[in-house]
Amino acid sequence: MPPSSMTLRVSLFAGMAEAAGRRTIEVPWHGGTVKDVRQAIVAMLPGLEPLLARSAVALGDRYASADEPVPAGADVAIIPPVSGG
Amino acid sequence: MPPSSMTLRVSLFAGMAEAAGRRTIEVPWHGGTVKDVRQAIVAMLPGLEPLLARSAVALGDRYASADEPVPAGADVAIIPPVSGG
Amino acid sequence: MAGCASPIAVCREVVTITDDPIDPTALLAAVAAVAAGGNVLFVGTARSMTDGVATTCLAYDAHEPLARSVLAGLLAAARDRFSLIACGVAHRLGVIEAGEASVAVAASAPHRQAAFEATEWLMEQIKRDVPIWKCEYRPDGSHAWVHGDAVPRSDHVVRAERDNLSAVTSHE
Amino acid sequence: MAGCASPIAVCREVVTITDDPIDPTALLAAVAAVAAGGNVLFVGTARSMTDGVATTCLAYDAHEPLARSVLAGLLAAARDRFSLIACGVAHRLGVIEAGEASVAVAASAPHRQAAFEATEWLMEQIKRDVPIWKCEYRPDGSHAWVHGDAVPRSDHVVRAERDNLSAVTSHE
Repeated sequence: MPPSSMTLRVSLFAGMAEAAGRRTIEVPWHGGTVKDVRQAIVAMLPGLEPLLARSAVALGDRYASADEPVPAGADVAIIPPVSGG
Repeated sequence: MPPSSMTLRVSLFAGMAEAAGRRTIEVPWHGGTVKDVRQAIVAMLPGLEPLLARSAVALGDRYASADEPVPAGADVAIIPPVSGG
Repeated sequence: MAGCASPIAVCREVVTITDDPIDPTALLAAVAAVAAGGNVLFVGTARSMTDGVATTCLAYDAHEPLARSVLAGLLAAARDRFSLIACGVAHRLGVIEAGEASVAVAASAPHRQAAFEATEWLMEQIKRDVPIWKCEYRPDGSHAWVHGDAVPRSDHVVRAERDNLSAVTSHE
Repeated sequence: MAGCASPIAVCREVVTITDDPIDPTALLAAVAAVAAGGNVLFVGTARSMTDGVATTCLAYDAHEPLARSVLAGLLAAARDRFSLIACGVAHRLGVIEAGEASVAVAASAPHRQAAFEATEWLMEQIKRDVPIWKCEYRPDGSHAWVHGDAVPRSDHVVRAERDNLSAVTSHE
């Protein structure tokens, strides 16, 4: 499967899932870092941009830094400002 | 009963009861204030003086001030520094 | 009787002084309210060691009527000062084994900060002014009543603090 | 694994994330120890009113694996930072009615101050960094997810704080 046909599954929560209308989105993915994931999401769903700008990104069960590489099969989640407690 | 034969019952607690060897003492009482109660106790049991100096005096269910008058039938208690909790 | 945090909550304070084991859960339930967002419970338990010295058990003595009166005043003061919905205290007397609870304090408020501050403040006041005393029993059979240096404060001072006047005026 | 407050206590932390009602008493029991003198329990409950607006119920969403991981890191950090004997947290997900508990945090320490500080600190961190979200339902049928402005912090930052290095370095 050539890289150009690959996609990345990204989990959404709370107000972000509501804004997107779903809890998981698939963005086109040619490889890159966490920063590139953000750009791919905004390119597909520009309406998420304001909340995304205030969100962290998680890979698996930990928060990721902006320059971390994200492989196509990664467990990616967008973490908007929290309100638990 | 002439004033000179009257006594005042004073309740003691914790280390002060232990130092006095009893939970209640009776001191001679010719009337006076809370300050006079202290002097009457020290006159009878000088060994209580160090702890008494750090103690408050209660009349019934409230702390008393030094110049309050103490009638012979009063419910008087010595309250050394506390350690509850 | 000013200072009730919410018109839909019943303002209330609970004082328990008992020779029986304390039930912290019941105290927490006693301060529960639908207007509450923050509920704090403190439970003081007898340590097996204090500053490197083993303690086999504790015994507590009290001037009960004065303790009830001072505690009621402190709870009313805390409710007003921290805009609590409810608060309560339970203190056990007599012999307490290591691990058992000697005291419990609970407070509820719309927000958590007030509940935390009130519970800490109440514990400080209890340890300073409520006529209850602890005796520590050691493994060698010796015992010692614990008396610090601070003269217990009169309720005049508590009242003054409640009214937000500046501190100590009437140390008897 | 430094920072156990007492050699006779078992160092432990408890994380519970559940759709069922929280049992605060069980959490308090889970942090009990004979070396403990101070035990603090915080219970956050759903208010019927928030800033004058009625709330019929709340619903909580979470990234559960990340929440568990961040909570475990926070509890370990609290244990070391405040020399706790034990600490624990329970968070409920799904629909919560007014008066029900959404979160409980408990901490035990030899002295009460550390237990108070740790419990308050944990609640602050939980509200700042743990991926759990609240939705408020109003009497008119409307609802709103609550999102503040603070970007949740990475575990890098939590680790740095745990090691007492100075603050924010790696906001992703």
